[in-house]
Amino acid sequence: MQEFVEATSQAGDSSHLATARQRESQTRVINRAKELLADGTVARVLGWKAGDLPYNPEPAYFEKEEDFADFVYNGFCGANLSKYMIEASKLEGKTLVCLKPCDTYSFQELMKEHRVDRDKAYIIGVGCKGKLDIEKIKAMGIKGIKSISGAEIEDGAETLTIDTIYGEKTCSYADAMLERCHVCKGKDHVIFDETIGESKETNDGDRFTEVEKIEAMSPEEKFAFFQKELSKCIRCNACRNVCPACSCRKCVFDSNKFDSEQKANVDSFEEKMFHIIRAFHVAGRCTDCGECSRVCPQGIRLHLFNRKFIKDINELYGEYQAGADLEPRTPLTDYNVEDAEPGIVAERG
Amino acid sequence: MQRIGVFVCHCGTNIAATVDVKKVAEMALHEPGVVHAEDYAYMCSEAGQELIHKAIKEKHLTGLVVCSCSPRMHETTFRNAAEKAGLNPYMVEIANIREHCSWIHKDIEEATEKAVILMRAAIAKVNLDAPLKPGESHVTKRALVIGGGIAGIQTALDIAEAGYPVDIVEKTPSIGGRMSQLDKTFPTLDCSSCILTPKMGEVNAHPNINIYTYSEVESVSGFVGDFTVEIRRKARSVDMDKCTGCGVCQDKCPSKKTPSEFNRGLGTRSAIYTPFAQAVPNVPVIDRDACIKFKTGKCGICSKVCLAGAIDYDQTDEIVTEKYGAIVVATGFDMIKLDKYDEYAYSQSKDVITSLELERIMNAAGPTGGHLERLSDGKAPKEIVFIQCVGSRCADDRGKSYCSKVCCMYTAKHAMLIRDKYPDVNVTVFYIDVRTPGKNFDEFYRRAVEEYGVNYIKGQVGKVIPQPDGKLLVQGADLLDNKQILKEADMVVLAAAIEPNPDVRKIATMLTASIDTNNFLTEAHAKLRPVESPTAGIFLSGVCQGPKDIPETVSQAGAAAVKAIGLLAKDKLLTNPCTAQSDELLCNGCSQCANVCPYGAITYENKEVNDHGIREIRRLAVVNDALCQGCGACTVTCPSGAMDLQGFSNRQILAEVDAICR
Amino acid sequence: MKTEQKRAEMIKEISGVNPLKCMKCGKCSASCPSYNEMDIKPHQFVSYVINEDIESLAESKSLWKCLSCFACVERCPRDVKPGKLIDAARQIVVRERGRNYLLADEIPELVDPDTPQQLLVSALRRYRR
Amino acid sequence: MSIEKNEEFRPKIVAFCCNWCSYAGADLAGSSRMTYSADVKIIRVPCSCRVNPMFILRAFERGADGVIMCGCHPGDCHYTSGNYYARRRMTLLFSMLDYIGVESGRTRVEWVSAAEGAKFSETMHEFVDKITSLGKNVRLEDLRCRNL
Amino acid sequence: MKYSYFPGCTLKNKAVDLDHYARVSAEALGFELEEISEWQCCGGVYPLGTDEIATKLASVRALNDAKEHGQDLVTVCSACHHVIKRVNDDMKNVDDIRTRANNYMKLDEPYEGETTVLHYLEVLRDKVGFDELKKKVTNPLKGKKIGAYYGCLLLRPGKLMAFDDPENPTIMEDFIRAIGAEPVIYPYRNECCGGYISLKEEDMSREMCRKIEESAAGFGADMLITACPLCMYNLNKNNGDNLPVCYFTELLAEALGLKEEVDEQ
Repeated sequence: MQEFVEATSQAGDSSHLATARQRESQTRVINRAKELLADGTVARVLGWKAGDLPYNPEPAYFEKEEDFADFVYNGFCGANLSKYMIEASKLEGKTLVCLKPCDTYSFQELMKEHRVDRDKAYIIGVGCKGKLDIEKIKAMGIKGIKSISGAEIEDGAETLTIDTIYGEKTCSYADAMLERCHVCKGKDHVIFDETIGESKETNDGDRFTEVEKIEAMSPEEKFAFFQKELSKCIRCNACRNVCPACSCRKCVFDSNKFDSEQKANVDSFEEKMFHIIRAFHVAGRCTDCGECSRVCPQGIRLHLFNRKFIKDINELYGEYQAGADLEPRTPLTDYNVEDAEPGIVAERG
Repeated sequence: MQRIGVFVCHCGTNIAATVDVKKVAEMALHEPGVVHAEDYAYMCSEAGQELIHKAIKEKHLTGLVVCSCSPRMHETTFRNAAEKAGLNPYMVEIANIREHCSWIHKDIEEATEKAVILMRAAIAKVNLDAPLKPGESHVTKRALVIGGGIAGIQTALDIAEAGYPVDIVEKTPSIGGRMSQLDKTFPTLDCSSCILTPKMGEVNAHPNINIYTYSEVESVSGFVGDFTVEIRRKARSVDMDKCTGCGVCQDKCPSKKTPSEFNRGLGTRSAIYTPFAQAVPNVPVIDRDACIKFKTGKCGICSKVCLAGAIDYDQTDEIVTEKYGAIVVATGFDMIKLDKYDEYAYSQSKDVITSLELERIMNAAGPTGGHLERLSDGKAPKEIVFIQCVGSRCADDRGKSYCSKVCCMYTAKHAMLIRDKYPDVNVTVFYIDVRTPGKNFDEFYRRAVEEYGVNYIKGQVGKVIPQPDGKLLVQGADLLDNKQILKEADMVVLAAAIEPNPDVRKIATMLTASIDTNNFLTEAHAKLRPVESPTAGIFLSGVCQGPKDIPETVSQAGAAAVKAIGLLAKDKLLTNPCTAQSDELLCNGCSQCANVCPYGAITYENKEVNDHGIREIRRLAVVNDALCQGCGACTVTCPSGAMDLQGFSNRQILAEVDAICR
Repeated sequence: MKTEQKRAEMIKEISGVNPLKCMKCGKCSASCPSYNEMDIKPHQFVSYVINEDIESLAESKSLWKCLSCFACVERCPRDVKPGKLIDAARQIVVRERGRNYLLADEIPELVDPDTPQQLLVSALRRYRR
Repeated sequence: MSIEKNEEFRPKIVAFCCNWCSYAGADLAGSSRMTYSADVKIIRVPCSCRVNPMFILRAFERGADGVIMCGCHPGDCHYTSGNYYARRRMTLLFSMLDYIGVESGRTRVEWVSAAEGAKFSETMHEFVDKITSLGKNVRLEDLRCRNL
Repeated sequence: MKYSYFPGCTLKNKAVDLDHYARVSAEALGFELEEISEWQCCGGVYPLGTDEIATKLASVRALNDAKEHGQDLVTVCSACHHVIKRVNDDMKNVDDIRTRANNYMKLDEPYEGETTVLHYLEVLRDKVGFDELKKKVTNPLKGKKIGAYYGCLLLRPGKLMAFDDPENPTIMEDFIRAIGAEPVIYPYRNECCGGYISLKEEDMSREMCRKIEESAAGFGADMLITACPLCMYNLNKNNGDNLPVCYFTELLAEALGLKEEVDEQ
């Protein structure tokens, strides 16, 4: 019981609105992590630590007990930690990694590609009730945020209470959720050593609605739409760096293998080429984790490319979810004698 | 930087008439890396190759571009020429300015412009070429012959005699093929089965030959020297080891109404049957579609009368898997269907027959016991008309564009045999040309005219008009007399065109062997490599390659055997060096490439790498050069571009794209 | 270009036939129901065109004896279709003034009360400009 | 009515042909003297599965107006299955290009066997006509690549 | 089912009965022939010349009219059928003819061979079905031995007409069976009767008719049927009463029990 009290008091210092009840899940993760570190099962813990603002926690390693003072797990912990396991797999000893249900798909896909070592991972499947998009909150006109409550994992509340320099504001949790959580793959982890915390069904949309809308446009409209989206691209490579499927040691766009090494794009073609090729390279491997769109500083809806491929794959070659299993073949490394001919693209119009 | 020589071939006027070759050579000198350019009438000739040799030596060339015919034609020639001059043969690229340019364009300016662009693409590629060395692969010392006619029999015997094991796969229940259906053979008139049967016996007895009759090739994988073939042995319903070939089952079989394939449907056979008396193996099969036991469950007479207990109704198809170093295709031919030629009334009168049907009628073992008679009423014919070129030499899609080659001679044979045996029968032959190139062939035809009084009329037949009294009125032209002729006949014999066995398309697909518009297998070179398919390790024997008679077929069968023996005699083969190669520093070890490799040529190893000072053990793709065939499927699967194809590298193809779009 | 050469070219153009494809098998003459009425036989039409002797064709009876029954067209194995050449030659003759094979004055005496319109229409089209 | 053709515009067309079927088919078209437009330039690849989407995008970037890929008929691949993979890749790539607003007529896959010289020439006729009617590719070309 | 109908000159004048038979039979068989307004004569002969445009325009007009009505175009006369089908093929496949004909026609939308051209017999075979026809026959023509006379225009050129096997056709024999009679197959059924030249070369065409009739009679025919008014006229004229020649529509109407109705009109 001693540990519990201690943890509560620590947390209480950082946020006066939180209660021990609401922190139960985060505390359990911390306690279990400390336990496993202590008994030598794992050499380090991969989780999230609080950032300089109440809504920007970032991925971090925790190796010593005192490190856990900054450990957080709340609605803003959207970052998919599975990709960090590529590097963690090379380190001595096991790494404890906290994965949300959707992150486990990415981890399993990486396992399939021999990029992560299952034996080097201790997976705690953490519960999730949907992750939050600070941009959405800001878009509601909520500025000058001091602290946010209701974002904690165990909180049943449907609303967020935000303390701002202009006073207290509220908004519905669902309205502040990341787009990807509205089309959540499900609340079950596909791979884990143990799970902590409950997950919530947040799926209330169809992930292909937007794709279909674009498909219905005329070529001119389509072109204009993507021209507008992609002209915002600054080639910061954030999408590539965060993507668990984009795990090449060296990206083709950085090597001379295709004479394609480019640092900055000079005109509209290159953004298209970069994003089309990137989407093509991850086609059949992309789990639709949505990290690319989440991290894009320019707010480009990059998942529209990936989802187009996913939609085509589902329609042409049968329903497929990357990372759902360990079958080695993906839709693009497989075929069926009866597959549609490429002419179908023109036929569908 | 490479030092590139560009050689522009005139190909006589084939290229030079449409492409300004001088200008192409001149333009070459403006391209990066090009230090030498010249044009010549025939680059592939001895003199042309000498020019190349000289230029390599004098100008210290490191790469060559030959602007000429298709690389499928002379790439090897020029690579060998380069090698002789000390250049790595893979430093040669061909710009195809004949098949892809001069032969398809008419405007000189346009064709020249295109030739220059094709040349630029080749130069761009050579600039990125690297010397390559072929690897080695092993040879399975066993041959497969597909088809058990005279072509397959001869090929198998010759290979077996050289000491290599051979398997023959034959679709029908017996080997023998078309030749076993023939009565006599030209130009010597000896009996077909008298010369074929001993060979069939020899095949049967040969310790190196194994025959799979009533069997079909199911699948082929692998490559030259190392093919893996699945053979479906169809359920014979008769145990081959137990059967003594006594024939009682066939006599007693109550189902006797199936049209005999061997007699071209002119007679019938029993449900359990051997196609003909001298069949090899002399073991019957049960035609399950005709067998009462299989259709109704009742009967079983054959089983009751078989003293050897060989009948086995429960037999199922069996798949045999075998490895071969060489495969010889000898799938032969059939006659074309005549349903598009009903002006000759083939479907309207029983007395209009094909030449092959006449062979069966003339044969003592045939449906009429060798008596020449009308199939409609059994009467002896007095007037017989032969019509040549039925479906051969046709420009429209009713028939075949080629000359079937054997018809002139067998018709002369038929005419002579009939006149010899039935001197009171008049024989008329309507012909377009009589083609008799062959030893003693024209003499043979002249004998038919001079000694046997066969009436040859130059002109085609327009229509065969069946008369109410059963006679046939033949309306034809006599072009030399400039008359239209109406001739009454009792029998009309059509020299129907021959065509490759329809199954050959399926087989060619399995073998990935090329096939032409007429379904004849394509040879690697029409003149210089006539018994080899362009696909390595596949050889051609008999009519599957083009129309030919028995002597020619036997010659080609021997030639195909020699080529196969030459392959089997090698212990190692040099492999195509244009294989995939993985860049260790870029490889993610993700296994995507191994998923798509059709040859299982990619494996993974944990290897230590030094990545810019960082030493670590990585899981890396390793390509087995002996297994890799160079398709490139892996290269596209690899997102990082680690996997690349030598000789067709990413950068080379991009350079070609750039040169073309420039 | 000489007149005969021009006329031969014209026949080839109108008919769309390449006479060089002929292999002289005689199937057209063997099929022709009007063969015996013709002075230049169907298979000979081809060589007249090749040899650019169009005047002989123009003068020949055969032009008017051809039934346009297409038997030669149907059966020609070489895609030469002499019927088309004959028709083209007839066209040339009809187009050249004064060579109408059927005169308007003739018609009444050729016609009986049952003659179908079709016969008159087709005759006019075949024989006159 | 589209009787009049734009005589000025000569499209740049890149054709990727597999060595075993389509390249041989193009050879056959040549040896049979079947004409097609000189605007088509062929790049020989061992198999249709060697064609990387990068090549196609690069061609467009460098000013190609149309790209066609030819391979052995499904089931006839010299390497047994290469064209099946190519078929999926090209289907998805073309669908993506269509999705971002590049006319689907600018890309095409045609299976041409070594015996189909006539089909090769007809296909090229059709494709050149199609590209000519679509006009210059302005949507993907990188203007810096153009020779001015 | 409604079809555009091109009656043709002869069936509109000298042989109106044949047209009436066709129409009442169609009605009984459940389809309707809607006559094209202001159709013009097809000319009776297909203008073989590739440079002849004006003579093809009447056919193009009819074809375009059918296209505008969204209907297939049906003819009863084999000459009209032949001419219109071949012109249609030109419009579909010959660029030069299509372009020039369209330039003449000045239509809102160019005609490019979209219409399907059917002979009445094809409607019976492919749309109604001979089995269906057989069921509707009320007055089967039992015991009649009928020779089908095809002539040339229906069948040739075989590839273009795509009507039946040009050397061994079966459609009219199947028709004869469907109306309850017995077909007689004889080799001259697809030989020309010389109809086109009967105006100027009477002797020739008489001789050709003689051969046809001898052949048919030799194989036991009591009568002939044709699908071409010119063949019918020519055969009847040269044959006297030995072997009556009928139009197929007449027998069809008779077998459907409608002949008297038409004859009374």
